[in-house]
Amino acid sequence: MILETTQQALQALFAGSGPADAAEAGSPRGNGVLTRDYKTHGYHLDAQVAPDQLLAAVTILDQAGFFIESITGVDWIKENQMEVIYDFSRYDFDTCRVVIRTRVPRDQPVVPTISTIYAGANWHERETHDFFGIKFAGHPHLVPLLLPEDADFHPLLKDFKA
Amino acid sequence: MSAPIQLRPDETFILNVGPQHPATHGVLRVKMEMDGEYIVKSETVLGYIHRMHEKMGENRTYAQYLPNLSRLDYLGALGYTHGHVLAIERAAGIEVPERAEYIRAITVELNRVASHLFWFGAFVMDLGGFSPLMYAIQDREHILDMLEAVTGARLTYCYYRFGGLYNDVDDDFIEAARRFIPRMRKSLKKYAALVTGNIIFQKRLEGIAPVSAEMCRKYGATGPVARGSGINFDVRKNEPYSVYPEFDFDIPVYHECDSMARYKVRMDEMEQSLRIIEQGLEKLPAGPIMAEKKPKNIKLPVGDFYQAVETARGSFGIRIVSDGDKNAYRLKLRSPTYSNMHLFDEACEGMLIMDALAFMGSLDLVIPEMDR
Amino acid sequence: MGGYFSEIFYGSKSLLIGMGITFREFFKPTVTVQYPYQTIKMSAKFRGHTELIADEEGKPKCGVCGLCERACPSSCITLGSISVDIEVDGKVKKKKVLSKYELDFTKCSLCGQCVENCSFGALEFSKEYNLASTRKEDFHFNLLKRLEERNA
Amino acid sequence: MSLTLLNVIVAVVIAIAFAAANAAYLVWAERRGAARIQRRPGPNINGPFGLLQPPLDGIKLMTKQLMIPGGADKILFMVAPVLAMAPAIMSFVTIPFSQGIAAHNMEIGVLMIFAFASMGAMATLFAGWGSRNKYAVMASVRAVSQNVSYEIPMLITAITVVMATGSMDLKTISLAQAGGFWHWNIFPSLHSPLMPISFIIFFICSLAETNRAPFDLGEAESELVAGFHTEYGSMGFGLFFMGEYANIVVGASLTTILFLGGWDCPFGIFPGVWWFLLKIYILIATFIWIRWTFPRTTIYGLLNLSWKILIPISLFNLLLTAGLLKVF
Repeated sequence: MILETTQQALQALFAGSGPADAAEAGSPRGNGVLTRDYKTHGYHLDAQVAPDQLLAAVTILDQAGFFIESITGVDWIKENQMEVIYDFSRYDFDTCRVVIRTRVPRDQPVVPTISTIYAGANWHERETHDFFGIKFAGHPHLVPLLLPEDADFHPLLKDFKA
Repeated sequence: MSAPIQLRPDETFILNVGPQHPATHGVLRVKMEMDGEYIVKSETVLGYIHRMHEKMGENRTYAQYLPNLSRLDYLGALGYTHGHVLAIERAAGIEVPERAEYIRAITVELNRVASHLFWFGAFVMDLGGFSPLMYAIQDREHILDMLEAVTGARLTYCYYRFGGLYNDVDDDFIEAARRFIPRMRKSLKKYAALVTGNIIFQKRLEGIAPVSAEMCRKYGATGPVARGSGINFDVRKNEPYSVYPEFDFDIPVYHECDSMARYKVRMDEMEQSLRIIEQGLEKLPAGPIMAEKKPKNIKLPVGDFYQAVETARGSFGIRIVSDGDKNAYRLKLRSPTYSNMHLFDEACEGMLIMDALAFMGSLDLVIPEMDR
Repeated sequence: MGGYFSEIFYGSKSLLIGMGITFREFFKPTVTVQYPYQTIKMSAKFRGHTELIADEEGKPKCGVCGLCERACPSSCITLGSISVDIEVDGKVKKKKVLSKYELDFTKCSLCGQCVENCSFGALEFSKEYNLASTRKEDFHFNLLKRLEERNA
Repeated sequence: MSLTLLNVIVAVVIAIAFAAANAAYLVWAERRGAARIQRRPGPNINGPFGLLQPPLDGIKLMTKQLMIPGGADKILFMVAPVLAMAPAIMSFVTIPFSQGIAAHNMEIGVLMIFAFASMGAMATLFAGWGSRNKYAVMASVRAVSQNVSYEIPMLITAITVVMATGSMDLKTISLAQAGGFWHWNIFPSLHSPLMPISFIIFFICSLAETNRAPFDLGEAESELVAGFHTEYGSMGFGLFFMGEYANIVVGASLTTILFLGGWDCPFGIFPGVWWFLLKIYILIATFIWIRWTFPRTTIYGLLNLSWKILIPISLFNLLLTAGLLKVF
């Protein structure tokens, strides 16, 4: 139930840019919404959005009553991109896990903060900033959380050498 | 019991609770801005025991990463290793024999009872009562003995393997577990009379530290914290995994949203876990404990895999981004107390420090799990 | 007003119940083990640090394949081998023989990967648990030497 | 003159020795008792039944360096532990252990003991304020408000007993209850039918006055680290510790004298000091038993208990007793 409505709502974000690129052949894949096989992947919806669509996408989930599971990053060094992954899930029995991802260039990793929508994103974003150096524009307190407060390194970058 | 606070900022002082403080159960630091005994603002500082398990996940093969998972939460380690092996099995498409899954469920539930017992003792000790901790440890010791006889370790188990188990359980274990259940039920009655019914205890918890369901959602709180706020969410029921659909058990939910509700959820959960163990022992099928078709060196297909499990502290998630190699490209651990603790800063504003520390106890923190 | 008195009544009653429980516990026997004076036997599957298993001649079964070294998550195993000539059916063959097996127990996490991966069945867990020392070097075990000491 | 002086000196020495020995061995008893409740053996290595533990602990504490934290108020910091111990010892001077065993009998013994008991709050305040530690300050503020609010019901209850007996002399109060347990103040009499409740109030107040669990808010070790004595080590801590136990003995003695007939035998035979000691040690055992059973109250729960429950009831009791005394 919620799966379809959320999918439609997220799909609407890409209404201007033609049909969703569900082809998955090209790598990196284009922006769009995919349904995934829950049995193998463990989540239902996989939406890749542009950074400026992020707040709109997260607002849709917020209004639909999703809770935030986690935020994390992936460093795609070969493609010179950085990916931020947002996990959402539901408390009710209408199980639906939604993954929102957005990609930013590696040399200028800036995405808008969603801590204005989900207060709990605060720490997750700080953690992602710690590990990847991804900046969350508008974050109220973007200082290292898990790393020492004077840390200027980002250990999960693929070119990080201890 | 929170009174309205109106004061000038120059009347407050900063109190550093931690990194070494009896109430933080580890190396957690909370910077509290205090007005007398009232908390005006608080900021939690993490990372004192951060070990970068996620980077280790990228450097080690999946099998080599197994021991790491039990170092996250030293009280309920099996739940976390369960999540890891399930994630790998899901991604690699390994079929696990039924007996192995039953044993996993039994041991995870035993571990959950052990974890809740220790939490119970530590929580009452936070409130100043010392003896219940010792009683809880006595009961927990039986569980640790049983688990030691099976897994070979007492706290940091490395028992589950991809596709099965490290070794099979024997009749002694089954016998010991059967004997344990009625004994534990008796103890739970004792705890109910000694602690839950106690007027001092009730006065300290009832109506204290309300966490609304909406707040849980915004912060992503799961586990007993969410269930104490009236949210009927348990990964074992919401997204059934392993053999949990085979068991008949309830998810205790309380709607009071206070520290007492969180306490009662955990106390009831122990009883439900005992029910699961009971049924598991009853239904335990014979058969192999290791999958027959299992690659020696596990490589996952390219892709992005997520597995959530319900640990003693809440929903633990593991996300594996694989590029087809024998170790993960990216491995993210979503730890439940990380989200649960996050709401502390907002929820404790205007509280008395002793209520706030009782509230912190009711969140069931395990710092290594939070800092990873 | 009625609530006031009933709260006092039920509150006092709950306190007395609690005291009754601790009073009964007072007369129950103690359950602790007086550790340095008493010890307990470890269960059969207890995992201590690893030990080499000897064959019938008292030599380690190990064939120096190095699987344990590679499987170890924290690389705490160091192997060394020498080749010796042995006669099998009248022909002289070269065979690798274990000359060094060092376990850095300070790094070991007792996961059991080495024992599981051993293709010769040459490793087992010891039952030793009261290991304590103030020196780090005491935990660099020379398993070969330990095996010889056990044989002796 | 000189004989009186000598008398006083001997009495004070005996009082100090009694207080110190009690304080030391009550620590042992508390540890053993707590251990039994928790099904552990407790200290059992040093000496038979661990009986050498207290002197060894004492030696350890005395050989440690006394640290004064930087920025602390040195005078207050040093005075506080002494102030914790001294009033407790002074109180022993006036306590009659038996017909003939009392260091110095005074006609206003009750008043004197309460006067000294109030000084305990000062020790806590000095320690908390002087040690320049936020936890200590918070704890001492708690402890003082607690002591102040529990002194009121305690005094009111004591006044009830004094009124019923007609004397403030502890010896007279004891003697008035002689001749079997039915004469004791704990049991309701014509003049004061609510005496059992008074006894419970007095007992609760003496728990609170001595900062014992469940009212140990001044220490509150899981919240305020170690409360007002966070910064104390060495014998400074030792004196606080001994002061606490000496105060317990004083509290138990006072309860015994006011309510349990002092050295009177329950069945009217062989009255003597042994009955007195038996009674106070039973009371102390109850103190220990309570401590290891209950969690700590909150500060507002504690104050509510005093102001909303104990004070109204004790006031009512006082008025009732006063009225009944007038009528009969």
